Amino acid sequence: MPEPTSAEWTSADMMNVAAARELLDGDVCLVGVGPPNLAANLARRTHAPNCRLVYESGAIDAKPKKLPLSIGDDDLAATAISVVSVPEMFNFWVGAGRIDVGFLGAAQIDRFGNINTTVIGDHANPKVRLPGAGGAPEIAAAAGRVIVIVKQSPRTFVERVDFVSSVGYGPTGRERQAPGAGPTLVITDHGVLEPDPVTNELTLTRLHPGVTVEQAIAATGWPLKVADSIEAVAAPSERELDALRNLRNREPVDA
Amino acid sequence: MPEPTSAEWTSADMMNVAAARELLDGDVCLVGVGPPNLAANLARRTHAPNCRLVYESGAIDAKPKKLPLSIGDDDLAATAISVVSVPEMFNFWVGAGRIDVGFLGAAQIDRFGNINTTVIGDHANPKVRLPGAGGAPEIAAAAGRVIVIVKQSPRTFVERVDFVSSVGYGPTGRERQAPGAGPTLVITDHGVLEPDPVTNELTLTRLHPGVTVEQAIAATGWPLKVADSIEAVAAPSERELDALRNLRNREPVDA
Amino acid sequence: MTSPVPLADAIAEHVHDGDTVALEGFTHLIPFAAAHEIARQGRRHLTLVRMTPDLIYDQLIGLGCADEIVFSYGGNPGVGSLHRLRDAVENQWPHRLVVHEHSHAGLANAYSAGAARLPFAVLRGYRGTDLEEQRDIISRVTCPFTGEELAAVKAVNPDVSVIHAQLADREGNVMLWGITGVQREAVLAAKRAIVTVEEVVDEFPEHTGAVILPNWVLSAVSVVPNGAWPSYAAGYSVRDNDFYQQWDAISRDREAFLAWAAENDLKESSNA
Amino acid sequence: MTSPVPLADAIAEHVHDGDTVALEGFTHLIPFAAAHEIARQGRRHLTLVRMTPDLIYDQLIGLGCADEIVFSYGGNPGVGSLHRLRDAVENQWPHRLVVHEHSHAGLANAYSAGAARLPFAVLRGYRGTDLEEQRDIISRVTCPFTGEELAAVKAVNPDVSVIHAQLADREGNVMLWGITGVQREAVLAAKRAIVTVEEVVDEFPEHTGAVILPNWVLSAVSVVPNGAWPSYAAGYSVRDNDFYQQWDAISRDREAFLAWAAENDLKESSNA
Repeated sequence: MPEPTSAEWTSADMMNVAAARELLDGDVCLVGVGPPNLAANLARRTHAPNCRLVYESGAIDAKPKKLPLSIGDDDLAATAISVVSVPEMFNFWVGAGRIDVGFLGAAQIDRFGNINTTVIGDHANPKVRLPGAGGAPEIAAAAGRVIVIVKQSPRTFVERVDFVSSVGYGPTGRERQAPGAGPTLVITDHGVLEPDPVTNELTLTRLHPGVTVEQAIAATGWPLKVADSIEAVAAPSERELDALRNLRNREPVDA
Repeated sequence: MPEPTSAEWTSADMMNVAAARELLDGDVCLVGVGPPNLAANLARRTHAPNCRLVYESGAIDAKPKKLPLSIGDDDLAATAISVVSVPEMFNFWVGAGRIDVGFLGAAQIDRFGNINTTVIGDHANPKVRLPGAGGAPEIAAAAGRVIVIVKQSPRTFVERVDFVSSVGYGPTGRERQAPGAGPTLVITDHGVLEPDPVTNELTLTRLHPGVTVEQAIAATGWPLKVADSIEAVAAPSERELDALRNLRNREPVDA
Repeated sequence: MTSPVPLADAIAEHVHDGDTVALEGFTHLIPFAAAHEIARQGRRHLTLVRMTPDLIYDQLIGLGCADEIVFSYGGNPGVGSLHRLRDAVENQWPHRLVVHEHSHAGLANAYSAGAARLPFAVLRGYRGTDLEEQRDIISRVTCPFTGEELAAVKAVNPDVSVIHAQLADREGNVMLWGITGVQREAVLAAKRAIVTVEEVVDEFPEHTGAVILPNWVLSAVSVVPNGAWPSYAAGYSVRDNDFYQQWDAISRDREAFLAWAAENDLKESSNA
Repeated sequence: MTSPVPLADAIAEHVHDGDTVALEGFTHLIPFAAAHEIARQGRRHLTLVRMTPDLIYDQLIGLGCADEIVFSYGGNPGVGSLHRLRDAVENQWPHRLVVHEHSHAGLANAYSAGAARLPFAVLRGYRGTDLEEQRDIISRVTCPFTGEELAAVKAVNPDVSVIHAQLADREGNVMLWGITGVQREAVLAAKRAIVTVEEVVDEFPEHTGAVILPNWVLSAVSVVPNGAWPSYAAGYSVRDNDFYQQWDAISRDREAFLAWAAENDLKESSNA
């Protein structure tokens, strides 16, 4: 599988930058470990300085000076407006629909945005035991927008997930019953997929620089639906790449 | 209705002292406004200095220096080990059965310890609108011992309460389903009533000094059951009366 | 929401005739100034929600602002009756008042369910009481694991909740401490929230037991020093127990009450 | 409960073979020292409950202490897999591990229900997931007011909960602050509770967001400075991120893991 890159940036950089760009200034964003953490903090350091970071550990409006290495870093509690208990976080904040944007990862995702982070194989006797659901099922159910960040490959983008950890639009795309919007964007290292407005089938709508429709199709385990017009994603800017590098190097922002 | 008194103390003093004596050192006691507040603080200043006072306002292990005038006095929050929200108080502390002793008052009480603090007459169009249930239904349901403090009269001790605000042992004494013990003592200005171990009918078991069985029967709106042997309650001691007077005068205890 | 606004503006914008309004504060931090502003602006047909109606709702009920009340304990703490509440319920003065009645645990959990945007909450207690006859707000639910039957209360979601707090910071975040009652839940259960505060500070101090509400869950913050009188704000004022006593005489008599209202510029609302 | 006791005594008295044990702490204040003492004393057949098994349960599982696990996210935060957990589930090494699996919201609410001594809790989410196939712990309940169907989780009530906190006072009351996770609920849901603390003080300082647990809900307090390493105690230590990285290599290989256990005097339990 070809990895689109340039001299300046990798496909992983592009994925994180594309995710960061989706955050609007003022959004309340629930941040998980890994790429979401990078993307949300990147947004805060670039175009969305007033993006509000909420961590499921209980930190509300955290303003981490360095990229946190876990969702429970002391820096998060120390810089948050308020720190609440985990039950309160899930009941009064996530479940109540106060999150504008939730980020999710996936070990497997199907064409209707259903996500597996639990097991490959059978639940009782799995071939691969994955970390599990964590906060994802409730984020998937209740956030205003849900952005999935995941590298695209036929092993990950599967016809049918082994286990539904978080519900997208259900087995046939029509079973969604939760109050939140469901996965609104799937951002990969190839481009962006969005649910079809009618059928909810994930559809390729944007491509990262240097990636072809054929590569995206080849990286998908089902016959990928492609939008009539594909938007070309702008390459990461110098400012975005600088901020990303600083975050990865855990350089502190000026107070 | 004769009011048993002496030169030294009134029947109301005797009622408060008798209630205070029921608290054991170390008891966790949920304290409401009025006589319970007086009785619990009296116990703390006499024989039960380690009695733990919990107020439904959220104050846990409050050590008020003066008699609080409300259950939400600043002195309660300022001297408590911990102050919790009202939902937490009722869910994690009262409802969870962490209260050893709950005190209740009553506008009406029937022979099976069911309590009315809501209305005289019909609920929608009452003759007298009383304050309502407050924390009582859950205290009645969940406390290890429930002590009712109420002056005895035929108007209060009625065959059938107009409205069940808090359940004692149910309409016939056999309907109790809650995890707590139910009313274990009813302390009046005449003496003490206890539920019959078999039928749960409130039975006169103790008399305050100077009060006769006949007076207690006359002060009861149903044919009062009287125990075979009636215990004579000891008159208030000097120490008890001193402490009671100091509390009523809102004199602070030494720190 | 960032800069404080005058209380009159906050009430004018966010409290409307016919709204379900919760003014919360458990003995401590009762938002009296906001209630008086609601009365001055002549709001009518309100459904008032509050665990302890206290003097604050006795006043609004007497002034004719309320058509319905949702509550759990309607006494004057340590003093006796709320005479305006009683007069409304017993004698329909100044007009009929519909009563929806909970226990403390019931209403506290109804707010919590509202704050979680759940339609109901489960609790112990209530069972076998006549309060259960209010089937529209109190019901039963069976545990799917044990078969045990428990009480259920319908969530409360006010159109607007109003609280008083000690502090706001420059960004409009709010901090309260001491007895914090059910204020967090009342604010989070509401569509809109108004907070009056004692003062605005650059930096919040450390206070064990403090509740902090971020500015983005609030609609308006107004600076109203002593806005909780005759209740109190820990660290700023003490409870005016004498006024609670005096209220018994003021409220017992309709004429005395109306005279008090007129003296306090609250007449307009009652006769609007 | 008033005076602190040695940790070995606390574990010996309150943690028994076959117990359901919750060692809680969400990234912060993870009670590693207590877990190691449980292993040293050779406890077996435990049901381990914890939202994030983290290294602490990876170690106990690898040492063979656990027969069952109840959890909601089993990764090494920011690093990758918990290899001992995976080896137990995928390969039954050192023996079979039965998995009961929640989401964070589900397990947090299960503790809350346990703390309230309610048999279940209601929440949004879960619906339509395959997690619902675990019918013994996840079910549905219908709102008696609206007819809406919601998720229900069975309450969790550990035999013993263990947490690490910053402070105890002379009476054995306990204070923790920073990210306080689900510790209050875990302690209140348990039959018995053990707390290790950084130090004992005469008077608690003011800390916004602090949780205070009165001594009468605790079974034992033990003074164990740095008892949360390699996690951290805000104000006392920082997270040892390097060890979390190193654990990946240690835990990936059974021999390397056993060598680490032996070096840390944890071998006895695994081969008892």
